[in-house]
Amino acid sequence: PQLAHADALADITKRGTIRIAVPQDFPPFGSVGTDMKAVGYDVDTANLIGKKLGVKVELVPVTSANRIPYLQTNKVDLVISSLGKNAEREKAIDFTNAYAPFFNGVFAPADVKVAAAADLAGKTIGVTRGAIEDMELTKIAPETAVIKRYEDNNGTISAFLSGQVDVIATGNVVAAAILARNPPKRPEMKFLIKNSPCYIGLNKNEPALMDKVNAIIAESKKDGSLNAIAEKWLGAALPADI
Amino acid sequence: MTYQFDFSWIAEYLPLLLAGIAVTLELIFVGALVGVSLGITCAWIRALGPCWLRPPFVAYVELIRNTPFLIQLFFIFFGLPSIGVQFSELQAANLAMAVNLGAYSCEIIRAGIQATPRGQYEAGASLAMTPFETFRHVVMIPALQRIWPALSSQIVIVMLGSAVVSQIAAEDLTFAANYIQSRNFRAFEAYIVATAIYLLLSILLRQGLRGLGWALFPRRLP
Amino acid sequence: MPLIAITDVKKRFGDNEVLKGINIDVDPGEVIAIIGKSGSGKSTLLRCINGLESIDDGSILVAGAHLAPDEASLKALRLKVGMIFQQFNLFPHLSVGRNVMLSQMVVKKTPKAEAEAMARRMLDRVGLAHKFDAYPEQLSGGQQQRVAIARALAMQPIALLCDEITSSLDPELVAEVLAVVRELAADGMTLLMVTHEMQFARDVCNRVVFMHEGRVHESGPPEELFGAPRTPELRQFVGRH
Amino acid sequence: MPLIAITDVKKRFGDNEVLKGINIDVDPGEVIAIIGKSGSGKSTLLRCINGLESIDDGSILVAGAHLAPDEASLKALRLKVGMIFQQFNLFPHLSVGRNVMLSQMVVKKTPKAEAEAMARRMLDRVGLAHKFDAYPEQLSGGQQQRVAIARALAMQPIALLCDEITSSLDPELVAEVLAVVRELAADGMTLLMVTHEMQFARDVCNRVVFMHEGRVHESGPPEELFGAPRTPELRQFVGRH
Amino acid sequence: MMMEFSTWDILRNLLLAARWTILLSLVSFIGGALVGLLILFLRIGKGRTGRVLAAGYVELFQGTPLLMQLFLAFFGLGLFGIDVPAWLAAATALILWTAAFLAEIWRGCVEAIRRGQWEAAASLGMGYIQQMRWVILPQALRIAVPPTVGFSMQVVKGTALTSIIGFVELSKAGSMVTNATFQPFTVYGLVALIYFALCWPLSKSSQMLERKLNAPHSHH
Ligand SMILES: Nc1ncnc2c1ncn2[C@@H]1O[C@H](COP(=O)(O)OP(=O)(O)OP(=O)(O)O)[C@@H](O)[C@H]1O
Ligand SMILES: Nc1ncnc2c1ncn2[C@@H]1O[C@H](COP(=O)(O)OP(=O)(O)OP(=O)(O)O)[C@@H](O)[C@H]1O
Ligand SMILES: [Mg+2]
Ligand SMILES: [Mg+2]
Repeated sequence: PQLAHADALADITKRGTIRIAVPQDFPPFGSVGTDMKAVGYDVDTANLIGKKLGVKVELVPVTSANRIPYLQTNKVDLVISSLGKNAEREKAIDFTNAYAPFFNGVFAPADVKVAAAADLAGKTIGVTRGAIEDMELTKIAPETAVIKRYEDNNGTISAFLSGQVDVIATGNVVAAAILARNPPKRPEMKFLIKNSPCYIGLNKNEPALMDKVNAIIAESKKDGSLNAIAEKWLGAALPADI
Repeated sequence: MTYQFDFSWIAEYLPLLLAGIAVTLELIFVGALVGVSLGITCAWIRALGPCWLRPPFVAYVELIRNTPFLIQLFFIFFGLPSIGVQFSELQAANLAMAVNLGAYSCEIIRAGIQATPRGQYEAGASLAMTPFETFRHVVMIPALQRIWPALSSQIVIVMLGSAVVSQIAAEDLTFAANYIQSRNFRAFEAYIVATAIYLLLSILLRQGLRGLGWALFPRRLP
Repeated sequence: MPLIAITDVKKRFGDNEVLKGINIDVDPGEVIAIIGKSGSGKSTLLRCINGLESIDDGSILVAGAHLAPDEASLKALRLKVGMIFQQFNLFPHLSVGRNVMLSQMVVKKTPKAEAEAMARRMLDRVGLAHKFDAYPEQLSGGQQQRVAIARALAMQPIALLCDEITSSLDPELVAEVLAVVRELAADGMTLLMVTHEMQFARDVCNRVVFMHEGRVHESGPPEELFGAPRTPELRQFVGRH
Repeated sequence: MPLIAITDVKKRFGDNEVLKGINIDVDPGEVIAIIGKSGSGKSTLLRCINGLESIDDGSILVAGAHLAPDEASLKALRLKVGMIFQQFNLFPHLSVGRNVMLSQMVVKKTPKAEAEAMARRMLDRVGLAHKFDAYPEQLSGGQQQRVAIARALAMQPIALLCDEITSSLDPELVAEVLAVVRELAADGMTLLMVTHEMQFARDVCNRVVFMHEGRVHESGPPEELFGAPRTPELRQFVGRH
Repeated sequence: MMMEFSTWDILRNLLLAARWTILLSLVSFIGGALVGLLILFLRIGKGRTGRVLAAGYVELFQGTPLLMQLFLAFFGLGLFGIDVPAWLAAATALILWTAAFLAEIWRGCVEAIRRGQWEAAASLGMGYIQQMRWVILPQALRIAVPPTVGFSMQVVKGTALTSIIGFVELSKAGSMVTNATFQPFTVYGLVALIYFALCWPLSKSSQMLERKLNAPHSHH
């Protein structure tokens, strides 16, 4: 039970600021602009939620290693960091409804023959540790597939470009960005990872905040503001099932 | 405190942790063995070797000592493939540690060589030994003995620094901790466990190196 | 033909001319004491003969061979001429036996068993056969110096250079080292020794060389030099010791 | 009443009993030489008197006060008894003048001007007034030792302990230090000195103490001890020196 | 969605972030020196408890990764409801870590002072603190300068780990920019260069100081 601070939502309203953890090493969900300010799907979502709550938004840049501790030590109110959920994670924190789809796929050069998860047998696949594609691939990849888990997106991409891995799992927008640089190795979409959406993370036992954020998500889906974000960062409309 | 610690995951992830410890140990053993050998060679060249051979070794030492280990690691793992030299993440991590420790131990060992009394070189010379023979049989062992404590500390420092190899997906102890917390969001518990293991490893490593010192150098220096 | 022929040797350290033209011929079996004030260049002369310092002028011939500064001729020279130092310079990480064996095995590639036999013989000669497995730190200064002598002898040199080999010994220990040197002299070893032990020089040496400011100031049989010093410098020096 | 009363003093290092019951009384103005072989416990005895080592048994009284191991009484003791070491132990980071001034200012809180005046007087007394601003490393060994004496004197002790204060000096430099000690003795300073300079002991000391294996083996006026040693150990020792 | 960074954009952002690296280094070094001195006194002091505590402290901070220390300082205290600002946690952890190493380096220097110096000071009536203050420390500090300056390089590189608690210093800025530009070689090359520019003068001056100390008449 929360003793000291009765209710996170009340605190936020009183403070007039909501503190939200966003990634800076995971485009297109979060990276930086030339002014080192955060930009991306998660960042826009954070600002949207702040606006609808009528409070100022304080963005806290996080990595996959420290995003949950930030939340658990009450240094942020929400984590919007393309979190996927599983039973284990749900024991540690709560999740809202889905706010983003995950258009991530498995990519490889043209000469690598992969059409489905089963074809990954014997291949080395690079992913970003803790991201949704890591969780999903770990579930669906065959025994003999070797998954290499890098610290951030940059590690995954560098591993692909330098030939350390044959195959990577990442967002299609990211793959497009790699292609735009005309690299010697051209990633080609092989198959889509099961569409498993992203959720916003918050501390356990915060029903008021949970309801409020869920309401905002629902509203944003209806009024098209979330769709605009999806179009902008993922290059595709928000799918209907979200 | 509202946070409830939960270490119940340890049983499930124990194999991963043990594998991580094994990798960390392998890194430090190979790194120390190759690194110190490299350091001895390099120290010999810098202190006593032919002049024309020295500049590249000076450059090597300065370059390594003045840049972060992580960047050296990236260079070896991500950079070298562009010239056709490809290492697995473990090989790359081993190599990076050896290269890093080589540069630091070079400086340490050089200090030990320079502290050798001139009389030792002269005694070697007057017995008709060549400078290299004198170094090999007369100077090297006492020089290593003189700097053994400093060298041991450096090895422990490098062991702790090896934590960053998880960034190139080498599955060491830190990787295990990061992996675990990415699955169950138990970051505190995972890091506390990892920290405790690192502390234990460094204490054991220090003791081990001290013991090795006694075994290698049973006599006290005058 | 002299065993060691030193002709017009000059040596400078920067601006400081330490040897100003030295001429000494050493015959086989001769025992020569070099005496002189601190700084007169005695050590430098010995070090030049052993090739530890290069000379600026003049020549040094050992057994007919020129002393050249390349590694091969230095090695050849040092196989003929051994040197013993004031500070013993034993190798602290090796046992006494290993100290004596090392250079035989490394330089001459003598098989281990043979080197060991030689080491035992030489240690026996200096009265330390029983210390074969001891380490230098466990020995007194006098014993250490005797090991150093055995170590030099094991290379079977034709001459030995000794630089104040008793100067850092406690008074009680000087005698045991000098006794060993005395025996070497009796056995016909050619010896060139810098020493402050005037009594010893008088008793054992064939010839005494008095150095002063980088030159051989006087030289001759000990009775002559000590009995009737010709120069005031030597007179003053002898008076003090 | 004796100035220093040493009664039944015993000192052990681990299993090694180094002092096995020492009794010596030192009267004011007495000059005592302590002689004996290496390892006989001479240094240990002086160090015990100065409180650098604690004693295991017996008692040491200095000017009637017991030597206790707490810091206050150690300080009181050391204000009365100065010590001079074989290795000089000057403070290398301070000029000669500062070396002599430091303890006055730090321990006695003497004002700087006064400490400086005292330092100049004491340096003058050892003949080194002109070296006030020099640093220890710029001095010869003999000069350094004289500064160490001045430094001890500046604390105005009632007695001085000297542990082989000329042993690490070149022969030429021994005389200048002994001359200073001789003058101190003439001025009535109480001196307890370990020395190997037998001639000096003979000339200057009132009493000689011969130590052997941790005991006072013989003791008496120098003529007696050197002239007619009663024990074979002393005879052997005197014969060697 | 790709950010177009010019090389100048990259360099500018890295240099701006390097200010944090410098600031953190200065703070941890100065603070670490003060705390290190304290630990040093405990470690070589007469009190047994103090010695054991100091030895344990050194073992703990030298025996665990700085990364974990930073993590636990920032988030660990947060768990107990103590809200430590990131700068305070970073400063504290870095200072404590630096102090452990400096205390050990300096202990070596103090132990390198010959026993005769202690004894001479004692025989002149100085107490323990006075011997330390007037005789031992001034000499130890002089020989301590080169290794201390040498260690400051490690501190500069160590500040990189503060990214775990949200600092955007040089290394973190490097990885952020890389994730936006996909140009690891340019970015990490520049990062390495800036680190080199920060560390090399320290390493050089440490070597020069060492040479100067070994020269005679070095106190002038
Ligand atoms: N390596 C060197 N560099 C510069 N000067 C040197 C060197 N070696 C010796 N000298 C100088 O050469 C001179 C002669 O020195 P040397 O050691 O030969 O004298 P010595 O007669 O052996 O004296 P001592 O009796 O003190 O051993 C001295 O003035 C000394 O300072
Ligand atoms: N700190 C110590 N720890 C252990 N043993 C010691 C210590 N100091 C002295 N000894 C031992 O005590 C004995 C007496 O030593 P001490 O220095 O008093 O002799 P000494 O008569 O002064 O000899 P020397 O003439 O060589 O100075 C020696 O056997 C020595 O090894
Ligand atoms: Mg000489
Ligand atoms: Mg003594």
